[in-house]
Amino acid sequence: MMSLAASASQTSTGEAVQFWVLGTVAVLGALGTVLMKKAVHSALSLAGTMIVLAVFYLAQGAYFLGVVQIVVYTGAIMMLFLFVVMLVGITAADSLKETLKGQRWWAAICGIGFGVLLIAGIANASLHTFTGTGAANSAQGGNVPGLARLLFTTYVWAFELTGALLITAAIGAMVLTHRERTEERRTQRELAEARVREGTQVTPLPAPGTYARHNAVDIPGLLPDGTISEASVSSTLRERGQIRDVSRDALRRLAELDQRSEEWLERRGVAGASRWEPGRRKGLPGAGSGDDPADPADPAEHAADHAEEGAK
Amino acid sequence: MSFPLLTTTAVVPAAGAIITAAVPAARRTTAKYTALLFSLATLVLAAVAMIRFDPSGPRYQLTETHTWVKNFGLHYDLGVDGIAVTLITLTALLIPFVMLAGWHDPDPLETADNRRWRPTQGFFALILLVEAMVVIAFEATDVFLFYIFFEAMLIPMYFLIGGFGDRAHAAGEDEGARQRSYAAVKFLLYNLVGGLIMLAAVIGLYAATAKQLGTGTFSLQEILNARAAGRLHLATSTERWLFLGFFFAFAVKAPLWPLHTWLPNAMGESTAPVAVLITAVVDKVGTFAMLRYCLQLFPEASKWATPTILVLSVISIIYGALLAVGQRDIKRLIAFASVSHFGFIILGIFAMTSQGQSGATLYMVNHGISTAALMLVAGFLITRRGSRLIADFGGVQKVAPVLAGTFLIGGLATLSLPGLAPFVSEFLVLVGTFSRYPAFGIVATLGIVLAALYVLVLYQRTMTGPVKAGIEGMSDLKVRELVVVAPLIALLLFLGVYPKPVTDIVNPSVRHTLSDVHKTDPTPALEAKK
Amino acid sequence: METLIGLLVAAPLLGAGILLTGGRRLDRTGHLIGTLLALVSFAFAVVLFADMLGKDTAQRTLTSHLWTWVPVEGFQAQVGFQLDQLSMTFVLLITGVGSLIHIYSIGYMAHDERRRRFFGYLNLFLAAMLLLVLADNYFLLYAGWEGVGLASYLLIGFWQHKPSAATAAKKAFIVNRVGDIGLSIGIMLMFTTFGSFAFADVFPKVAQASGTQHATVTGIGFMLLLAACGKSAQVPLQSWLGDAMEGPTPVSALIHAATMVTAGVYLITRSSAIFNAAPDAQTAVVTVGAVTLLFGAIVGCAKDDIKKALAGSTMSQIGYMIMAAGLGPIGYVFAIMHLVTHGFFKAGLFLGAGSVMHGMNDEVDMRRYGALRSYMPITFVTFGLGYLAIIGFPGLSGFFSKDKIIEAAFAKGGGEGWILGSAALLGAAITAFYMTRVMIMTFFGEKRWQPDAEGHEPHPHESPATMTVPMIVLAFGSVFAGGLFSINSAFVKWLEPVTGHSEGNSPVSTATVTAGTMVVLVVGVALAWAMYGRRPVPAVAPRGSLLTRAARRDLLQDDFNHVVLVRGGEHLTRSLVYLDHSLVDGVVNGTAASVGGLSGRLRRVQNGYVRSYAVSMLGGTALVVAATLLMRAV
Amino acid sequence: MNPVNYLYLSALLFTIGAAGVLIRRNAIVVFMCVELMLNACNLAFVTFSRLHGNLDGQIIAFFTMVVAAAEVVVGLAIIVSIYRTRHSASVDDANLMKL
Repeated sequence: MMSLAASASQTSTGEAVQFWVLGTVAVLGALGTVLMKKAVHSALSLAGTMIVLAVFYLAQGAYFLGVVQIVVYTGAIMMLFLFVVMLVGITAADSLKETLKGQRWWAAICGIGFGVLLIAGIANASLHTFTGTGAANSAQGGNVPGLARLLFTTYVWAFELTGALLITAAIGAMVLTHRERTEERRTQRELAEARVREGTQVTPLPAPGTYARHNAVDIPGLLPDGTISEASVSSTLRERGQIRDVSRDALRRLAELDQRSEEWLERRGVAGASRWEPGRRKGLPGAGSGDDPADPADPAEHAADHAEEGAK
Repeated sequence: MSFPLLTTTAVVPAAGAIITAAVPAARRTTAKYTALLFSLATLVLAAVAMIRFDPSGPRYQLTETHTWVKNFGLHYDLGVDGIAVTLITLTALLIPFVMLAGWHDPDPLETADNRRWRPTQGFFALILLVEAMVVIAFEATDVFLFYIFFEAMLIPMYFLIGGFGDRAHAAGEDEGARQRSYAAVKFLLYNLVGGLIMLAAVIGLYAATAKQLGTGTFSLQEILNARAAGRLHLATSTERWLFLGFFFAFAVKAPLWPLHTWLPNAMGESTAPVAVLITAVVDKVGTFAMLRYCLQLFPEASKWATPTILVLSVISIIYGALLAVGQRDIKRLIAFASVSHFGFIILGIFAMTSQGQSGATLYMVNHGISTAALMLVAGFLITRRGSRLIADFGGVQKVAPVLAGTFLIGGLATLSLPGLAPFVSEFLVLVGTFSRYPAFGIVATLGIVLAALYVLVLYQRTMTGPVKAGIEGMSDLKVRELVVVAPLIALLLFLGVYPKPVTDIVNPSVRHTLSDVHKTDPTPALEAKK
Repeated sequence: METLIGLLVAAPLLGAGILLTGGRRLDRTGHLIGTLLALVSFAFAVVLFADMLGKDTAQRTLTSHLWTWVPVEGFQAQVGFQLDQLSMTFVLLITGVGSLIHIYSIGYMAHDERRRRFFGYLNLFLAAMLLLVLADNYFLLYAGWEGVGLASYLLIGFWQHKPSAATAAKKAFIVNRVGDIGLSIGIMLMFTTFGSFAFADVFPKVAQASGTQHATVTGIGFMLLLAACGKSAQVPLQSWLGDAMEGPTPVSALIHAATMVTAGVYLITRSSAIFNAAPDAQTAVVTVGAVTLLFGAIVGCAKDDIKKALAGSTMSQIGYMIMAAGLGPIGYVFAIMHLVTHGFFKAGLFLGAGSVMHGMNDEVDMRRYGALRSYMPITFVTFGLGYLAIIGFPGLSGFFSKDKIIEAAFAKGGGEGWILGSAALLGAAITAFYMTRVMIMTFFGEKRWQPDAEGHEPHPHESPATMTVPMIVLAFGSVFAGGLFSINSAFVKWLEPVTGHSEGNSPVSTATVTAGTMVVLVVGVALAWAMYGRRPVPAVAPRGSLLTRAARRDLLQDDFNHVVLVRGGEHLTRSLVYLDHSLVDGVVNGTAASVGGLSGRLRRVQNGYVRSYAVSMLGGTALVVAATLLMRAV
Repeated sequence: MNPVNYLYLSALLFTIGAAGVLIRRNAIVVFMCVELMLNACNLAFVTFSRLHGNLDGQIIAFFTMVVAAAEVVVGLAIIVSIYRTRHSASVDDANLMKL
């Protein structure tokens, strides 16, 4: 593989095998990139293809590029992609359903036509022999010195330009993603005054998680009348519908507790029964979460909790 | 290396344009005087060029040659023959008058909204820019250099027509703006299409030279030398196609029937000074280029196309005049009169006689001056009344006799009255045509009756008769306006009785052109025995 | 002496320049300057005349070359003058009568606020006319020719506030321009045939013409005739003359008597070499002349407007001259002689008419005159002498000149001679008739005066001296000029070197012709007396016969022009304007619209979706690749 | 095997990438497809380098990588900023270029 003839028409069998195996992988990766529904999967497929290509570079004597391909492309660029996918939202899967009229047909016609033409063009070119990179690589004592020589002599101007391009791109990316603060930052005092003026919540928001058996952040606190306080959970969770409303459950258990306390105390309270009757209350949001399956009822724990409460 | 007089003549107005444009918004009057100063400086330079031009010297004089893009055979080649130097002087001469006549034209645009684009500075800068481009188009002896400026002058003209149009529109401000933009776009499109076709021909010419000479060139001199030496010979069909490409562009610009329809719109919708700029200055590039490029580069094709062109130009003469008779709008009338006159010019060029071509060149000059006189006075008239419909006028001579008198003189020049300059040129064109193509000559002669008709009908309807409502308080010409008109009239009179200064410069160039197309004047049947 | 020729033209030109650019400050003195310069010009003319008389006949021609006007290869137009006996005659007539008319105008235009300008125009007219007759080549002649047209345009339309005047002026100019086409084509023909248009080059070469060049010479003749028709108001281009009476009366006198209308006669006489070599053209000339002399006479009989009646008379008299000029060497001299005598008596008649109008609140209708002889005696006498002269009363100017023309017409010989002679005789009879009619209706009979539009009763009075003196001078000319010219055939001898002269063989003797003219004269006068003298003239014109009605309308020529040329022209221009908009412009705009429509459809492709653009990019790339491959395959 | 096969592979990958650009709506995936196309080109360049026996092809491939890196940086930045304002990463939502 490393000692290629000056002019040959066949590569080694090993390379052939490698080509056919890895080539298949590369095509599959490419197809995966295009066809996977989730962006992350696409990215991973692409990374696979790129690694295969790196191997092919190495196989063809482009050692430096092979390494760079892995480091820069697979290592840096693909990671950048993954970061962006993460920023944009990993769950934002886009459907493969086509919305543009005729787009798919035209894409197919053009794509296939183009591919056929390309392949026909390559087939048409009579490339039966090849020189191989061996001599070129060894001329300067290796692939990297060879490239370096070219890069810093013939292509030095282009090289400098790409340097400029890179720095421009870096600055450009910063400019693009930087959010300009268009107004003076407001002081706490101003914020407080504005809040009072606008009549929004002045006092601290109610704390979540009064139902302390759970990770309390996603469970809204309950108001004295047993309804939930929307303001007590993060708006993000609210919008995602990830609030676990436990008010009904809480009321049920409170009623049970009352019941049990009365049984335990063996006395009847007239007022208590009517006071905690859920049926008479107006529509409670998240009515269904009362029978949350993710909330396994553990009588023992319940009992313990209520016991504590009752003790207070 | 002598002093680059020709470059300077073009650079001065260009620099003037920049400086005028840079004058601060509040100092409008400064901008005006700056522009006027630069146009006068250009006039001085043009006059120097005219004086330094030696009629008995070589064909192209004051030449400047620099290679521009070597690989494409592009040169910065300047040089003038008698025709070019005359037309440059005409241009430089008219521009100050155009500016003075349009002294207050951009003022109404100086509203708070328009302060940003500074109309006054823009107006005068654009005029200077047009001047610079026209001058360099006259000077260029490289086909591509000429082409660039031939096209580039459309841009400032577009803005002058569209941006500084005539406010005196009968149909109201909105309709006026619509018409204006229509006219400007029409002007641009017509000329661009012509220019594009010419570009194709220019490239074709380059390809032909590249093929036959090894290296392609755009230089007129090199092409002519190569042809004279027999190294370059265009195939008949190639030559004809290239000729048509060039001629089409020039015929649009000139304008020749049936490519004339942009002119009435453009002249009607723009202010009088801009209209003068169009017809007296910019359009002259078209007819000039026919003489310089069509005939010199493609002599055989020119002869081949002559019958058709003569027919078209005769149609232009008669058709333009008839339509002028039928117009209800003063400026459109003058525009159609110009169509008729351009017919004469083209007729003279393609009659291929020395009288015809000298006459045509002289005609360009005279038409420039006479139309300027008529149009500018018409502009003063229109500004006073706020309307350009003939029907809105009547009896002006009673209230403003000097205005009416100058208008009449302009009109008489337009109808080629002997004693005024256009007569000489028109007669030369007719004689030159007649001696080779009697039938065309006779038909064209009918144009002079029609010219009398449209001019006198216009004069009668606007100036004579009882004083119409809206005319009563009309003021006579002011000093500034007299300063514009009087020199033009004086010039018309002077060139009418003594055109020798111009013909002396033009004649040798015409002789060269005729020898290019291998034509000699027909000899009279009974030649004077000497 | 040569420089004096230039000064002759320059003096009135200078006057025109001063008066027209001088502005208001010259209002008070303008008329004096104008008159003075006309007189100066006349003085120069007299000096030159005296000088000429003192020379041998062979050396009388003076030439003066000033500068080259149009120096173009092959086409060398000179500004040069040639003063020979023919020009001299005209110069004297123009400056003499012109000066008198200037003087007359001082009084006539006294109350016109634009008098200065009027004198400027008059001076311009003189200058142009002098240029015309003094030019030594046709090109310069053409300049004068058109200059005269311009001056007449300005003068006829002098009262521009009257739409009729403006229209008449325009008509005069345009009809003249039609004639000018003839002159310009004539010049072009000369240029292409002879290579020159100078008299000195052309005339000798006409004789060398051979073969087809004869046709060219005939063509030149026809073209010059067309020019003459325009300027001299000959059929078919006569229609402007009647309308031209809208101008102030001195203008009518200047244009119709002395100068402008005679330019055609001058042109034909001057081009005698050409016409002599082109018999067909000559036939055309005499035909035009004969037709016009009858045409004008008939029109003159029917007009009630005194000036228009005189205009008809002018047309008719010019017809005589043109006819005479067309007769060739037997007629040239008499054409010019009649021209000169006509210049005197017709100017006198017009000035008399002006004087009458001046006294009658600018009334022109003869049916509202009558019995004026006692109110304006000088006018009556001078007008009467002019009248006698024009009808050819024995001993007066017209008698000598007109008789000669009639004689010459008979002398043409053959049937042609008889026809022309009879036409001329008939014309003489009609002349006697209509002039007597004018005379009777104006000065005899009872008063038929009516108040003018503003209710002012006319108070006829004799005109001031500035007006009467020129009339008296002209009356002297009317009476004696013809006689003076005929003594010892002085005029014939004077002009013969220029125009040539031959007596011709008249089939009728001189005495017979004279007797004949006397008879027709008496018949004409008697008829008029019978119709207008013996019974009162109705204040409103009777309907009259078909011929009368046609004659009142200039024998329907205007109607013909109106229907065919004006209406036709209007339709033509209107349809052309429409076509220009809809067809020529329409094609272009249609192209633009279809491009717009196409792009409207195409722009749906521009749906803003990047992917859709990407498809087209890929498609384009595929096409490029395909094309590349194809090119390689081929 | 002849190295030309690498070229076929390159063409195939390029076409797949192009098709991906055309049919995917997620801007990030579209971008990945563009990268795929660039990589396909690089493969072709490297193969050309081998066929011709000089290193210029590799140099070009190297430059491609640099440019691709720059492009990715800017492109992703654009995607992020578009996402911030429109809450969408779909290329079809950015269609303001429509006439």
